[in-house]
Amino acid sequence: MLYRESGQFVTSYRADQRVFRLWQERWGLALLLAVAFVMVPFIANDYWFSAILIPFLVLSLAGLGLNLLTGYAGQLSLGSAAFMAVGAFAAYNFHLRIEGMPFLLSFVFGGLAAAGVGVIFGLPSLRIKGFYLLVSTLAAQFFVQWVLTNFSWFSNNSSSGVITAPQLIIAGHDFSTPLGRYLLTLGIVAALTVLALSIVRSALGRNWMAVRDMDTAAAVIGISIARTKLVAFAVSSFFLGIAGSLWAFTYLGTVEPHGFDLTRSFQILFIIIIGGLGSVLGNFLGAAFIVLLPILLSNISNNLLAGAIDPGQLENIQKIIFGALIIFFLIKEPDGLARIWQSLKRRARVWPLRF
Amino acid sequence: MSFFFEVLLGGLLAGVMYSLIAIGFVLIYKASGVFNFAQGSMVLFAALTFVSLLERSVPFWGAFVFTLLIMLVLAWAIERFVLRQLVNRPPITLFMATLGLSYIIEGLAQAVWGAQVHGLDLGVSDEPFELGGMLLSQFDLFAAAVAGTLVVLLSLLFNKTRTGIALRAVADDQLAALAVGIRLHRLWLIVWAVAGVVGLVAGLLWGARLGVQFSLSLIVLKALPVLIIGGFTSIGGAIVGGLIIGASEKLAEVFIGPIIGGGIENWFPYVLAMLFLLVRPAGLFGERAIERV
Amino acid sequence: MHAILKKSTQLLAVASLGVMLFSANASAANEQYFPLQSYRIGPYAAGGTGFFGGFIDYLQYVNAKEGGVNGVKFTWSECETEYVVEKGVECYERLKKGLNGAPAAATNPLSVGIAYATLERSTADKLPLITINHGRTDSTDGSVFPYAFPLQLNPYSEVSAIINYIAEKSGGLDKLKGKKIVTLYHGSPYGKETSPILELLAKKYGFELTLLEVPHPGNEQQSQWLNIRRAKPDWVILRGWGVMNPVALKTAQKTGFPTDRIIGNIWSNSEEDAAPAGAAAKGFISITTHPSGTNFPVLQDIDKFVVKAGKGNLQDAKRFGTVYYNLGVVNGILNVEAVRVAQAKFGKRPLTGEEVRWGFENIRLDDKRLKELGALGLVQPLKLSCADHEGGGAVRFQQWDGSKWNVISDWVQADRKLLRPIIEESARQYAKEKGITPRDCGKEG
Amino acid sequence: MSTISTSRRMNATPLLQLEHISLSFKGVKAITDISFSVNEGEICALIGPNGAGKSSLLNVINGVYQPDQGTICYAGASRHRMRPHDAAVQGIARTFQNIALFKGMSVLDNVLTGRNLHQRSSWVEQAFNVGRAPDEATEQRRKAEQVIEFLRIQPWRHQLVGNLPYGLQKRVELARALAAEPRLLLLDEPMAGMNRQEKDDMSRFILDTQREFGTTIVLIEHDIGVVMNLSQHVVVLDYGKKIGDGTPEQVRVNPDVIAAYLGTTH
Repeated sequence: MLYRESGQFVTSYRADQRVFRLWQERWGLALLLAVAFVMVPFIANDYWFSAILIPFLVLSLAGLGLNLLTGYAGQLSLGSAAFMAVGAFAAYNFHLRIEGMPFLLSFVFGGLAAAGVGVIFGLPSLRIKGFYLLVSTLAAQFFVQWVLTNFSWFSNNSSSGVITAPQLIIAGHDFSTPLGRYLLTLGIVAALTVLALSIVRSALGRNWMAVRDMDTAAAVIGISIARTKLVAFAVSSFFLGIAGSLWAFTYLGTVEPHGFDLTRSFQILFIIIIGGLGSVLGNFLGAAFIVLLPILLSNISNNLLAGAIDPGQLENIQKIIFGALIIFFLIKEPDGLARIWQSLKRRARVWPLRF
Repeated sequence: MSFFFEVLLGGLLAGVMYSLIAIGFVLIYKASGVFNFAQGSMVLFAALTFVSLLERSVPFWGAFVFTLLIMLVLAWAIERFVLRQLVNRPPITLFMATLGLSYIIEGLAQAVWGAQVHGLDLGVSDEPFELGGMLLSQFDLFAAAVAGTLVVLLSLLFNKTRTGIALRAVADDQLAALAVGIRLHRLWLIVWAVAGVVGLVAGLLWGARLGVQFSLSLIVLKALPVLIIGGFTSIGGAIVGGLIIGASEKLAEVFIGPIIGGGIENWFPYVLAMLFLLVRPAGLFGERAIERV
Repeated sequence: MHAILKKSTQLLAVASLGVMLFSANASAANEQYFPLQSYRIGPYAAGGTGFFGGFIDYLQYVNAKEGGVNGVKFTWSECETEYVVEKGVECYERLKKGLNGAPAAATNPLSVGIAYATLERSTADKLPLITINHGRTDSTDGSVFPYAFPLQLNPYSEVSAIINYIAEKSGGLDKLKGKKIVTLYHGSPYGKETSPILELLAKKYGFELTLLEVPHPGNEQQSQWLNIRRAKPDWVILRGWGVMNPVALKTAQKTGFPTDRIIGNIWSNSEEDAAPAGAAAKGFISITTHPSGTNFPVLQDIDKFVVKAGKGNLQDAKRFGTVYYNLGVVNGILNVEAVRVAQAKFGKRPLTGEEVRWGFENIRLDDKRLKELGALGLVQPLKLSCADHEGGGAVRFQQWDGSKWNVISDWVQADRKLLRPIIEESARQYAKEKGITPRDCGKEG
Repeated sequence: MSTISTSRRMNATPLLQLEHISLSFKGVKAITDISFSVNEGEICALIGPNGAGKSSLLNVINGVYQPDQGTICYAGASRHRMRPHDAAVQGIARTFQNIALFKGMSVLDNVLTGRNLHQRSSWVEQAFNVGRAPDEATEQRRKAEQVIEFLRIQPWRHQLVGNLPYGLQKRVELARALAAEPRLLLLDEPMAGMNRQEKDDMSRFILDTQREFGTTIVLIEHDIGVVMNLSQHVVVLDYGKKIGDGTPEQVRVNPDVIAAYLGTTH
């Protein structure tokens, strides 16, 4: 009975509405943050920071962004990477062109720019639904990439169109080591995750879900469908924009518009399908899955099978596995890994009993 | 002026090829309500299989028939292991499933046949000839003729045969169609198989133009705006939509492109489709559904 | 949130098990390691399989014939990048530490994007980053980019050499005046990179330049070629990549533009670029830093020691001696030569990346040395230094006869004097942005 | 018939008046020239055979459908069409024939969405849970709990609505509508598919609502017994036309209504 609720009474609505209601949850969170901020830096090495933990965190955040739009507000999008690109290039330009712009603030402005672009491409959602909306988001995907490639102003006229991260100095501290970049990413992602949790539990989050579940009924209740959808596009794109900045600045240190192509949008969509639509936690599970599976497969092949499978073939196999998993999850567990986690937690509540 | 017509004509001929891809979508959408993103991968898979067989000195028709058989098997597997498991799920779920499907097919195609670029020669020359001051491509005319024939055949199939009538019944109301004894699973199989055949023909024509390689699967992205403009349920719409997209994107690239930086072909069809959507949300030939509450 | 912890620690545990399994092997003493960020699938697989095939075969050959360099054998392992930047970074981070105790000599990603993303990491890790025939142009300036090597030919030299060739064909640089040249480029940073230099040359020599973009991936080019037909240029420079090349040739034929007036750049010059276009490619000209074919002693030896022994890396044996394969061999020759040069200074043992870097900067390939290597005519004479990480800047021109490439010119030099100030300015800018103090190349040996 | 309406209308002010409403789908007439009025505070039942146009009429009243002709006069203002959002702002709430709950949300969240129009905080405040948002959230929660208690659905508060039995879902839908504190409540077959006991409960809730909050209620119901007990005013539709309008007693003896219900001639 590790996960016992008994004995924990809430005496006010405010206490009941807290994001983490049980002490297990609050302590779990504190422990998790302690591990992530204090313990991981001691045990992980550069490879773990640069190749696994940072992309994991950034992709989780991107998944979170898309999940707010698709999983919570019910608007399907294939343009996530475009909004990431806007965030990254906008943050780059804000930092470059405005003297003395603090680093973190340029991230926020990058996110806001992405939110603005998100709203523009979300406008058609007021008239069209379902996969018709794919057209608008795909238009965003191709148009944004074209603009960023064609107008070299956005990449500060760099002949190659590639932008490189400025030095990561925040309040006099240099964050450019792998550990520093990890901590910076972790801090931002953790803060935004808390924000996301707060949003989905607020009236705003309820409105999104109402529009997702049945838009006619939502309209009849007096929810402004248009505004709700546009706010969803804005908030989602804001998260994606920040994720894009992190991708460019703390993960790769450089990015070209092509780095945010359609494949990236698909990748983020897969994260939320595998992780679970309409779940905050799911994005982390999905991202962990998508980052770790390829690495695991190639390690297994290199070491256990002594490289018997050629690496190209391995990539094909991985593609097939991803595709099959997508279909498997859609058929068997539409709520994704998050749901599997929930049922594990339910078991923990009654453990060692079965019911 | 003759240059304008030359561009227009080239665009229309390219548009016929877009229509061919879009028709595969329409068939599947009508029968099972699935927006099949894997159509592009099916084109790639068919063309790759065909050309690989050809390179292993299988004769042309032998390779054609064998590829057809493989596409049938693929259709069967999709019906059995994907569609049947997802009956009554929202269209978005089905769409995402076809995304997964496209990954599987692409992975499979490259795992079996490798990733090289293959040339494909259908024996039709691509030497241009001149007509009234305009250059015309023989191959494009040939491709348009093949596509046109295929469209006529499909229209006959779906207007005159029992299968066609059943298909229309299913498109209209799946439950009612089940109630009058239409075997849905068989129908799905037929439709996916036909879509596979259309995919093979499209793959051969596109492959002969561009070489058979990975990016063939990307033409699916051109078909989407075509469908939006033509409507998801109309074969005629797919043809008209294809022509509109083909002609307008070429005209835009040639005449507007140089002014604003060029290379606008990737997004122009989408913007055009969006404008259409704002005016006619169900496409030119689609029907708008009444919402019942 | 604590849910994430549990789940991810589980996953981490499983993954680290995988990592531990292979790092537990006993360390091998006398080996030099090459981490290979290869790509064998995806849209650009044709380039990857050929290049890495040639590279690996050359390393195998050196091991088989000479037992490595001074007894230090080469070892390598592959990591598939699919030409995707973040996969390349993951591979870099995974492989940079060496293999079983054998230190890494240099990385060779053959991808502009991956090269950019690992540029700073390479500098921090002191591991040479080899971008043969491509890469960041300003990394030619080794004083600012100590660990990046755009060997043989950087993008600026590339276009300069092409213009020089056109001038040669027209009867001199002064004859360029009034000529019409169209550049058809891939809609990507790579494609656009040389546009400013082309514009500069157009102004300098007075030819009329039109730049036309083909959107990625380039499988639809009708409108561009119709524009070309209307402009009636004297030459078309094709800056293609992947599928864009055969489609360009096919569409050129369809719109009636003569193929022998199209000059392909360094990534439009392989068999895989021309052959899929079939008859439409006949007459197509392209530049190359190395001829294709097997008529070089070193390739004969590879055939004898590696391919005939059944150890050839190519899946399709017919691709032996093709452009990409030979580029891999050339790349192998240069990497191995750098190790050899460095061993002469630092001792006959496995070297660190920093030591290999010194080796690269002191490569001296003259005709005599090239003859010893069996690569005379395959590799251009090359002299690298602290300040000059490119070294060559010369290309030859080849023409496709419908089934293979035939070299049709001698080495044509780029106007490197003209380009050098632009490169230095760009490097200086970079140094300023990044807070780098350039090395003083006068003091380096 | 007109005399009946006028006599009934003598002692009260109408909250809602429909005048000459017509509606058609793709040329098929669903509603033809219907006029009637509903007084403040009364329970008005719409009855009639299936396909008589009852649900369509509700949809016209709160703006889901746009009528071809006619005006809707509500709370003193008359307009050609309502919009769903305006209707809600004006205090019109409703339930649906085929339950239109938000299936992916809990009972409590569903009820809270009903409070949506009573939010004053901006979405930014809500997102960051700052400013007016936290106090407001507590306040909305208190109000929602009142409704939940009122309709006795406390035990299922945290369950997903999609998993609840049909009768309970109907009750949650009513709770969501009540949470809006509506002036006019439109109920589309609130008791369809219920057993006797459940119907009695539901009738009691509806009556309590009217008494306690003074809400005006328009409901569609097939069970004539329930209708006669519950309502003060009955409007009878058949084939999109109004065939009866008055108190239950008056409608009961109306020959047109009897004919329609007994299936004889019109």
